[in-house]
Amino acid sequence: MKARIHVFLKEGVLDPQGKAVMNALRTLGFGEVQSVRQGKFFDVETDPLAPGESEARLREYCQKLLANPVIENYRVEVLEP
Amino acid sequence: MKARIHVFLKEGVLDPQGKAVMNALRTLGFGEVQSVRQGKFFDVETDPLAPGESEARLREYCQKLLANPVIENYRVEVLEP
Amino acid sequence: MADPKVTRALALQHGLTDEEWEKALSILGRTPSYPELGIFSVMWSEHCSYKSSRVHLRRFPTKGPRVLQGPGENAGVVDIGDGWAVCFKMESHNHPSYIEPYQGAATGVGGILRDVFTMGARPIANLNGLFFGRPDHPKTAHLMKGVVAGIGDYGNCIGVPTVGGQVTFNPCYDGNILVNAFTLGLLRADKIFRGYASGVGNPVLYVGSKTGRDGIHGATMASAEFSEATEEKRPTVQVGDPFTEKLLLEACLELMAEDVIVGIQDMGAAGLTSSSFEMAGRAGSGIRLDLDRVPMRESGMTPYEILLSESQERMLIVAEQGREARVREIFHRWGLDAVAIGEVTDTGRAEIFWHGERVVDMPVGPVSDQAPAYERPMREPAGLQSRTALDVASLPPVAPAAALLALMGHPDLCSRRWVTTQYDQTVRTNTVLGPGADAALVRIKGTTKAVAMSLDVNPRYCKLDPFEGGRLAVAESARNVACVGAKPLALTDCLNFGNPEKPEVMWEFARSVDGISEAAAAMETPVVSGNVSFYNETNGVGIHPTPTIGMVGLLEEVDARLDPAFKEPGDAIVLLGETFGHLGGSAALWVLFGLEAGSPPSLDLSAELRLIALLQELAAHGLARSAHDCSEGGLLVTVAECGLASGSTLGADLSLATRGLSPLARLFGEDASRAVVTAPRGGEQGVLETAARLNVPAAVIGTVRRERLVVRLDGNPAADLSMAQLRAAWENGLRPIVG
Amino acid sequence: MKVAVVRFWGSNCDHDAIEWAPRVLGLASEVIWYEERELRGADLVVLPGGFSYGDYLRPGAMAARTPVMEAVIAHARRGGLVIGICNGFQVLCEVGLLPGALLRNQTLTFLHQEVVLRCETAGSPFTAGIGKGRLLRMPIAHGDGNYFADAATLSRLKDEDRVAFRYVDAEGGLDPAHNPNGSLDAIAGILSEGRNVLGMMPHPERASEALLGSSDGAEILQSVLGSFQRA
Ligand SMILES: Nc1ncnc2c1ncn2[C@@H]1O[C@H](COP(=O)(O)OP(=O)(O)O)[C@@H](O)[C@H]1O
Ligand SMILES: [Mg+2]
Repeated sequence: MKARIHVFLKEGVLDPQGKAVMNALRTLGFGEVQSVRQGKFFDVETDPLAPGESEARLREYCQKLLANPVIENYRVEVLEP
Repeated sequence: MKARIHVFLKEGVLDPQGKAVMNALRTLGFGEVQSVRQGKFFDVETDPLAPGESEARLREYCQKLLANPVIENYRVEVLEP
Repeated sequence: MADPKVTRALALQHGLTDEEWEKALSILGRTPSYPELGIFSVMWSEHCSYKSSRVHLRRFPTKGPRVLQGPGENAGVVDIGDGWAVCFKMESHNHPSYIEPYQGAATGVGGILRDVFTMGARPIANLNGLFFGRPDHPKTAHLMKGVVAGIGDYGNCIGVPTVGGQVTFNPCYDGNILVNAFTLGLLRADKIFRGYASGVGNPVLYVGSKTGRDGIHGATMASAEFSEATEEKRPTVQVGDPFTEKLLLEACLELMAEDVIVGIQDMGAAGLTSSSFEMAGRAGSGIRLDLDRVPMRESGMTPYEILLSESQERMLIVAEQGREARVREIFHRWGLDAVAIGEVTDTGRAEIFWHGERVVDMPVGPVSDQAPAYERPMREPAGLQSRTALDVASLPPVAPAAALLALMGHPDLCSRRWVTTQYDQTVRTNTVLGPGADAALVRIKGTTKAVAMSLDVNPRYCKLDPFEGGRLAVAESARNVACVGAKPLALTDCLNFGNPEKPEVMWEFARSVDGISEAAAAMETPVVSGNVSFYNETNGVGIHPTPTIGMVGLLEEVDARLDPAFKEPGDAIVLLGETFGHLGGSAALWVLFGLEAGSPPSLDLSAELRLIALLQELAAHGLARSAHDCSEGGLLVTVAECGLASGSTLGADLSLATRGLSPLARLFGEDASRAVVTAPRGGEQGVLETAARLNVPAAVIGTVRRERLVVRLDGNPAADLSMAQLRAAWENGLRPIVG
Repeated sequence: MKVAVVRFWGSNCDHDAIEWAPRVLGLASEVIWYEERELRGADLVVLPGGFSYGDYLRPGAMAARTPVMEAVIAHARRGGLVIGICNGFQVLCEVGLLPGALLRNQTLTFLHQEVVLRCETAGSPFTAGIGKGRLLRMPIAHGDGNYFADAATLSRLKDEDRVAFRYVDAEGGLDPAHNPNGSLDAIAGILSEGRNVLGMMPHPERASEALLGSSDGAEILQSVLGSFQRA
């Protein structure tokens, strides 16, 4: 299976990196930029999983390791079964 | 405009973080994981741009700031015009 | 994909000259295979073979009673007594850092750390010399931010404190920044490991990260000028993995505690090729490798690519026969690959196989130690004479206070805090003096000793007179070490120059080597390791000669140390050494008038030696409370720095006689062999008497006071500044660059 | 009192932490490898600073999921003493022994500098011997020390007197200019609900010797020993 997992800061958690990127873009002359939030993503390849099991497994990766529930949310997406 | 930009390491460029995440997942019992590559994404909101201009502008953000052309590639995606 | 056919044209594309191609043909007695051509091209590159510099480097003094290992190994080793030794080296990562500042600088630190722990030493201190273009060059900010973060992140992650260095800006580095990384490690004097592939039948093990296509031809890239065309040919940039390096460090040191290793060397520039050829070459043996056993990160790699890859965090080990299992056990405990990929032979040849097929069969000796060596033509640069002519009398007068503020706030002289706060300075709990002192001081646990380190070079001096510039760099670094009370022991160097095929560059190089040699011999500080970086040149414009010196000294009693900070109001300020008011090549000329002109101060080596002895004696006998060397910026800058170093707001009341010198020359002249020390009120007699006994000129020039820096010249007020004002200028000096 | 220091892959302040108890208290430290499931009778467990697993993914994330941490959690649940320094603090937040998280420094850079800490409570074994209001000098050295917790958690920490240390100026006053990393409420260290687990970003083990500039950090260990002996 091929999948992509997005991990991003929860609403309300300060994102200093995103803010710095926004400021830098504006300084570079891109005055139209109103907000930037930065996150991580993971492209994962696995051995074939039982049909219908993939999403649950990806969510397990997030709960057990990839995301810190205190500050982060995640979204999983199966790209190829 | 709302957009999402993915920035990721070029093929063949070492991804120490992805490698460490893969090893950690396998140690946690997810033996099916074969590879992990880690990347960054940016959720960007801007003032409205001239129609048809958005993608070019997003690419400019990448070239001027968000991506390091020596080791990274990027992909831009307009979510809402 | 089939290998391309090897022809003369392909060899030339690989950077070989016609002569070198002929030599390769005659060594083999046939046309090389494609992997063999790759091997010739990297082994005979400037970077690996030192073909332009070898004949000159022989002039360095390299021996001394404390030298346990001189040049020729991965790093030099010096005895510090009680069974301990220190191992150190400096290396450049200039070209990669210009292309990708963060990764380039990071992998530079990774490489020098491996050079040191491959000798069996635990790295305990890093220093770095950074040379950027003019502060307002459009690329400077980006390069500086990337380089500093890269150096910091790598050293911080590994857990080696970064305790000192140098940052210099000059337009000559606009297109070629320099990143020189120094590491010092600690080891037992009787447990030095070397890069020897000896003992027929002993297994050759590959340990560390897997091999990818990283940095193929990195060594050849470091051996050519930049131009628009090379920007296209950029090789895959190496990405550093400090976490893996930390595991590699721990695994190697654990293994070295047992009798398992015969020889070990890191895979640095030219990767597996140079490590295997050099190890076999040193031992006079042969080596057999099966490339298909090399752990690979990418699929479809060819023998050529595997041999030339510069993937980071890898080492080659020759183990005692029958002990492979132990090596694997220890490396697996640290999560690392350890794979036997070959063995030591008695053939004197490198025989390399790919799935059973022999793809390389070359004699080791002729390729490794009989690489070409050139006596390149040399010529003094035209126009040097006119540059060194300087009419000081024609300079407009300056107001000392304004001049001092301009100097303290200039990027070359201002606070390095923005840089150094990004470096972990105290991990390992040994740092007695970190950045900000004349020399860094790192204690040796279990003893009363500490090791002092300073990194110095003044490129302006070297441009104007490479011989004197080389001597002055050695003298300043030794003086810096003495300022904390330590005895200079030995040095390492990183010789950064332009294109050696230009006779003018070669002349500068040879003169620098002569200057360094003469001073190092006089100071009895042999050169134990070093590095040459040529081709620091873009579109035909080369850098100033920049021979960075890393001096290492020993302080037997760490409690006797001195630091630059003023301590108490009322303390006497004593200037040691003689003032001539020399302005050639000075920071004052550059900062105030934009001039890089005149000749650098001339150095009297015997006066320098006396000053260095005096500083050590003042420290040992507790006669001085602070000491700071008087170098870039001259006397007034030195005094201001002592006040700023105090953290509080101590300044000084200075009373000086001009004795025929202009205020500019008196206050900002840069004479060699001077230092400013303080003594408690009434204690100045002890300093003056000791100085007289050691034949060093010394004079009380004022007292420490609170809050202001007040200068009188011949009894007249000449400057009166608040320390707060000086601090503001000094602390904000890098702000225009880094924000 | 038996002291143990956990060593993860990539820990780099492990040696400093291992030498801490011998230097300050004359007590040996046991070293526990990340794969072990037993703490070998330790009374005080120290999770050292320094880039376990390279700080890849998130600082402390991978160390938090190693076998030894199950033992540390069990030890803490039994009331056993735990100090997490720097990366150790990050690990304690990742496993949930302490609330909140440590985000990237506000400067977005690694920061090494000396800081002044104000001890905010005497109500813990780690601070009883120091006393509320005392000022301590020691270095910080981290890229991710920006303490964050949601509003409810923060007010609980305050209500329950669980803030152990705050960043202050030289006189002991709160001042944003002396909050180096942007931590919420200038928090430098916090206590668990049971007050037996301390996490702090600054490095007391690097400030336990006059030769290195400060010995204030030694007081934390001395306090622990005092409390232990009283108990
Ligand atoms: N890149 C750097 N990394 C760490 N420390 C540095 C760096 N650059 C300068 N420093 C430190 O800042 C102080 C001032 O540097 P410098 O002016 O070159 O000293 P000096 O003139 O005495 O040789 C020294 O203590 C030096 O070690
Ligand atoms: Mg210097």
